[in-house]
Amino acid sequence: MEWLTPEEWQAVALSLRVAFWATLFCLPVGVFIAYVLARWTFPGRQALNILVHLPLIMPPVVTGYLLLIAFGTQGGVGAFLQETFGLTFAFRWTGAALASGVMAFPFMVRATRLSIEAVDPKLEQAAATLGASRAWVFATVTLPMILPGILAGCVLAFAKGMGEFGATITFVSNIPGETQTIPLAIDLALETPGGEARALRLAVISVGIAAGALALSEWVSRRMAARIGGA
Amino acid sequence: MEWLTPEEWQAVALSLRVAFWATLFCLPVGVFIAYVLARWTFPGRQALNILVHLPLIMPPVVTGYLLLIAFGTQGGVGAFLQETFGLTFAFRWTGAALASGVMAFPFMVRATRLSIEAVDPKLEQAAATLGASRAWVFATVTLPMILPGILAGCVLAFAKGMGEFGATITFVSNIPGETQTIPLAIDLALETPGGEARALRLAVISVGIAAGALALSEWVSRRMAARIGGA
Amino acid sequence: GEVTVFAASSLTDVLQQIEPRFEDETGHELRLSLAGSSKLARQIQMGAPADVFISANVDWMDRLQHEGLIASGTRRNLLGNALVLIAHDPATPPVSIGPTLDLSSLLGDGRLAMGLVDAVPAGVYGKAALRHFDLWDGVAPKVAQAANVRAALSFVASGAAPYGIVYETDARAEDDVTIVARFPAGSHPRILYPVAAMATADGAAVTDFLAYLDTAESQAIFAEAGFSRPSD
Amino acid sequence: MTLSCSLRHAFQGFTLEAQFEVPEGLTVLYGRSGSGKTTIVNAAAGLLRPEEGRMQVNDWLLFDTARKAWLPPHKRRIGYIFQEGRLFPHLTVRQNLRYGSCFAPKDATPEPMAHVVDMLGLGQLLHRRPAALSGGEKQRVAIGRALLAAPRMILADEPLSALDDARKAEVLPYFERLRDEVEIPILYVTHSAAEVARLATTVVALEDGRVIGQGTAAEVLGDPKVTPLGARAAGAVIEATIATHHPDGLTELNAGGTPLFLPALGQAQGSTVRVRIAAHDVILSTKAPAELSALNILSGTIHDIRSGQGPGAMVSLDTAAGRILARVTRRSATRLGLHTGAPCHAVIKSVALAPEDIGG
Amino acid sequence: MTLSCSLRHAFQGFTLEAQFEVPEGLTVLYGRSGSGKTTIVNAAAGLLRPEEGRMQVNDWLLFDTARKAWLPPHKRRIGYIFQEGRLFPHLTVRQNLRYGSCFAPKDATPEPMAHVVDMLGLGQLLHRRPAALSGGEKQRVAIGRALLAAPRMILADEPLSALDDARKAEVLPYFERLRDEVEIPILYVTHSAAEVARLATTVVALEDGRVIGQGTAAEVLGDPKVTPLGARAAGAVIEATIATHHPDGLTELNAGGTPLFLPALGQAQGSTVRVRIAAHDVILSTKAPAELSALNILSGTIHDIRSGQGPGAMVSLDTAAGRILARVTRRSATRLGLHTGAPCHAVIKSVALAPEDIGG
Ligand SMILES: Nc1ncnc2c1ncn2[C@@H]1O[C@H](COP(=O)(O)OP(=O)(O)OP(=O)(O)O)[C@@H](O)[C@H]1O
Ligand SMILES: Nc1ncnc2c1ncn2[C@@H]1O[C@H](COP(=O)(O)OP(=O)(O)OP(=O)(O)O)[C@@H](O)[C@H]1O
Ligand code: MOO
Ligand SMILES: [Mg+2]
Ligand SMILES: [Mg+2]
Repeated sequence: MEWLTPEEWQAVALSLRVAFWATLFCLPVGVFIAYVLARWTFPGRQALNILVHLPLIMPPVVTGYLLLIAFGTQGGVGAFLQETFGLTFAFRWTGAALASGVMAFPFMVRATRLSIEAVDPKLEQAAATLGASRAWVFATVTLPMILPGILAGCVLAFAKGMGEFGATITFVSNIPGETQTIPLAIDLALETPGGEARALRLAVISVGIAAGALALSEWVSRRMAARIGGA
Repeated sequence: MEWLTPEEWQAVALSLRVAFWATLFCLPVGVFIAYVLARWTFPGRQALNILVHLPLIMPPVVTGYLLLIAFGTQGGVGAFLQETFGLTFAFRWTGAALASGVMAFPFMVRATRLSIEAVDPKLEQAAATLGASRAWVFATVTLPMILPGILAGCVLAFAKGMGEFGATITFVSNIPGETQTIPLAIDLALETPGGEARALRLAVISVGIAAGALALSEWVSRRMAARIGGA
Repeated sequence: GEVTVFAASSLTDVLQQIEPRFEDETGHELRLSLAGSSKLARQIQMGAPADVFISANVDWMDRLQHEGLIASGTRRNLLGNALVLIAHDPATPPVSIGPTLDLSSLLGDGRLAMGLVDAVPAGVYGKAALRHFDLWDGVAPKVAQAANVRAALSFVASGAAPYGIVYETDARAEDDVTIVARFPAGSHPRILYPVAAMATADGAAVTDFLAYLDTAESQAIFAEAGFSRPSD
Repeated sequence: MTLSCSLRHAFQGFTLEAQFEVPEGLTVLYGRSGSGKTTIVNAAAGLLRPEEGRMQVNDWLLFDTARKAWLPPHKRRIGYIFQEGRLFPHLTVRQNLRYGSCFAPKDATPEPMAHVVDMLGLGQLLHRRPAALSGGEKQRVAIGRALLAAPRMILADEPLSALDDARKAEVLPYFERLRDEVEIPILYVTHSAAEVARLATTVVALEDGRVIGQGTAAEVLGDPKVTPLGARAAGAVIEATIATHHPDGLTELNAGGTPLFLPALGQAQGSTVRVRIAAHDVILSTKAPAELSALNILSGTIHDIRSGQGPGAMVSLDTAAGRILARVTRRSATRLGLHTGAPCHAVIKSVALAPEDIGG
Repeated sequence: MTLSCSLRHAFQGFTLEAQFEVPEGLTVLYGRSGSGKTTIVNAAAGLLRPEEGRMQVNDWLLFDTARKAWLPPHKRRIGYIFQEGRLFPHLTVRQNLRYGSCFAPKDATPEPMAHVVDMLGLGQLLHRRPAALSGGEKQRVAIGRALLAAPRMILADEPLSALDDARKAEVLPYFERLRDEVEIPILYVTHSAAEVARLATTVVALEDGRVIGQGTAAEVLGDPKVTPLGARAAGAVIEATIATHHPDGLTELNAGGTPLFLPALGQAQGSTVRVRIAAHDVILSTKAPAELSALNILSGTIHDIRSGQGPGAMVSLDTAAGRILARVTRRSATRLGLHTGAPCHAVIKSVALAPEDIGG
């Protein structure tokens, strides 16, 4: 017996791609929004904060529907992106990545924001007196110091990217080879009487990949801590 | 027209209860595990770390099934808890809280852990020289300093508790008045032709509650920061 | 008394209409737990407190019966349904389904929305019907498989997919889709919704409920929604 | 050049209300703990936005709340040596030192790195991170970081407090050079009278958020009334020119015609130096003393005698070298019959003029 | 009581290899920046686990790597005044001060809070949090926190460096009292010779991680060879008893039969005090001088004259009060014809014995 069917291997490869891009999408936007939430005060700050948490508060299916409406080929944003950049999300793996990214977004923002709030403003002030503008202070002081938090956010985003189901299937459906990530394949197996063994195999692979990413992140973050802690 | 049916009000009340207990369940366990992961080294640390992230990596349905197997009346843990403590989770609101709690657990742990890692060990050392044992150091120095992180974790847990769908419906089914939380009610509304308006109303209520919790947490955490920052 | 009914989510609408009438008439309390048939079946396997199970899928009911979980003699086929091809664009002309139908070029770049073709009953039936006319292989790469029929319906309703295959009942309930064809009954296995009482269930409420499903009132509601009576 | 500053800012339980205008050079802020020194320095750096006030160096306006003018900190080009270090923990010592020069304008001429590293003894530490440094090492890096930023103004908040005497002696001349050659304004906070005497062009004495005295080092340290400093700090600061470098290691100064002998100084013959003579290091004699190991004797007449509550008296003596302060006991003053206008001799040991008290 | 310590620990680029055994009282660790003082103190506190070593106070073993014994920090009951404050930012000043006493055993007798608050001038600050304190205020709270923990041992790492002179003068006697009355061992790090002279029972001089000298304050400061301290630190420490408190504010001491006059001291008549006479504060005279404002003159014979490379010479003089050091110029030594065995008079201004230099 083959361990996994070729279709299932496709799902594994796709999940990796989706989780990777979801994380990559979250990263810059998430860090920026986290910075804005942590350090700026402006009207609408609280609204932005709620917006960020929305994918967590809403059932994933709702998030999926909203994405479908906004980013479907008929949707305003979707049509615009398609026309201007040739970017299609509907029923494409890119859409799966988008859905995972959106679902992972709150974690990315929270982890980063917590780290930003833990940075001693006195160090940022010191950098400012030495001539660094706000952007430079961020790039040379804040950013290096919040790397552990960003890394934690990435791990959460990647893990979520490996596990996201509800929003993905609602937004881009389950198309083998295109949008059928591991969670969708697992779901399919579970919907079928007797599919438990296949579901288990897929789950084990998924956990294995995520465990690898986790171990890597732990290692990197310990190294960073050791460097700052004095060596 | 009534804004919501009595059954839907039940769902709102139930969601609040579920989110509250899910958060409360996450809180002590999450803080403890976060501390262990941040400060101890022991064989199996990495395994524990993976275990904590599992609900994120696995599709919610899988988590729901695993809970069903473990905590169902037939399941080993479930039977044990029922016999010894009279605690039933299967198909009860307590199970919905458990499912939400488990799904929210990774966020609680991560947020807390990030905060713990940001605490200057020099302060903990200072407390130790003044006679505080490890537990006292934690209670009097570490804990007060990580409150913002714990609060962030609670907010994430509460939001997730308001939004959890997949694991809940898989574990405790969708029983009005007992396990039908807002997300399940929304899902049901979406399954019903013409149910969109009802789904929207429920979603608005859910977001409103979560927004309230968010605003409260922001206020509390700003106050804490202001107190430490000098006033 | 009280009766807890686990029912496939595609029955949400009709069962919610029956609920208050049944309660008024009999004085029993009805609790409806609506979710996907597979989820419900697994929960029943794990000891869920269901009295009655209405499945959208014969396989799962077979499974429960095999495991001795249903009360013997209570199983019967409650409802039947038909499969239709729907389109988003109201101006879409009707098509006739047959081996010559060029579904692929009808779709163009678009997708054909169906339930999971190996798991969700509507998807399984749809795939069988397309196979029957030898259309499946041509169209398979263009199928978007939704988590359930409702999701397939909303793909078409929202315009994300131009065509879809759903139950007639779903298509009728949704204003934003147009039925462009009906699959002949012989092109796929019969679409049946079996019902049974659980082995653990007892009490008058359960029998009353099973009986109530056969009343003219209930049958009218089913018919109104587009369900057919299974001729068994 | 002048630095003018006027500030009002209230914390809970503390109000700063300071106003001063000082000429170019190094201005020492002097006062007890909690008197508002760091608060003023923070306003100069732009880290504290005072409720009211304005600060200006020549025509370079730092801020003016009345005109809503506010130069953000990173545009002020300031070398701030913080009271608590504030090194960047993620950067090595070398990266910390270089941090400011990245942002300095192209045409700035920062100090040569090697020179600063050498003076501060950081050569061995360049690849380390702050967590692996001792307290004094951190402070030295903080000094280096500020100096290497090619600043237009230096703010130094107790920069030498964690340094040992030998290192202090190496760093002090550097601040003198900045003051005299580079001519950037320096605001300097210290508790040490020796540093005040040696470095200060102007001293601003603070108490409880208010300026209680201002003047040259000589005026403030020589004024027995202005002693937020404690009696130990009182003393005269006189100017002298270098007359001869003697082969036995002594340098002879000419202070208004009177010779003064000091351990060899580095400055060239003919150059002017400032010498601090602490009041408590002066012994008075009514007869010209002989057979004493002290080489320096200044003769003059008593200008004034002030007695405090304690057993001491502060005698000021006008000599050819300038006014000298002597702190003696009332008992001695009585015994010797000292009175205003009486002739008197001040005995000063040459070696009592410690290195930190002689400025170039 | 003895404190014995033997340590070996290597950092990258720095190795500590220190061994010393000191009697009860206050031990000063003295040495340049980076010489390993804080490292030793951290080992005593249990915050650094040295590669090898052992530390013991009488029969109270802190650690012994050979026997794998290690008392965790919280069981050591130590009052550690950190070089960098380390106040708890989330607690008010009052809560910071009280922190240690929560964990002290029931039978411990901590200092009365009011007394410490008073001495450190913290009364106004009790409700504030550390972020709202000035640098010196933070340091004072850190001192108070350690003292109020009812410790069995005190570790003080440059505790007075950010304090002004007046405050130092208030805090120093407190450490003396701890040393003499409370009798807990104290490890004290400082760069200040005045603090060494005043407080030290024993001085351990460090250089580059190694002990280069050990002895009483008198021995180490009086030994011109051991001067990690610089020449300015040399001086004699002599013992004297209080003879009379005069009404004019002077206290007369009896130093081996010779009277010495100092500004009023607080100690009771008959009690013994230690007086530091810095070598550079002593003037030598070959004739008994008269008509001088200096009240204190000690007569004796020259024991030794050492010349260094500089223009100075260190003369030691045996007097009835003990051995006195005088730093004079070689020129003066020649002019006065000083030689070993010659009779000589040491002139010391009473007020030159500054408050910090007199210990009880
Ligand atoms: N974690 C570390 N890694 C590497 N080197 C270190 C570390 N901690 C301290 N050192 C080095 O050990 C030496 C001794 O440090 P220590 O803190 O004991 O000095 P110190 O005598 O207290 O100096 P200071 O008076 O400046 O506080 C210094 O050269 C320092 O650079
Ligand atoms: N954020 C704040 N909130 C309330 N009071 C403050 C705050 N910052 C400083 N203070 C108070 O203002 C006064 C002046 O503080 P500042 O830091 O300027 O003193 P300083 O002269 O630098 O003292 P030191 O020599 O101890 O460093 C102090 O009494 C301090 O307690
Ligand atoms: O309601 Mo179903 O069982 O998912 O078609
Ligand atoms: Mg200050
Ligand atoms: Mg140190």
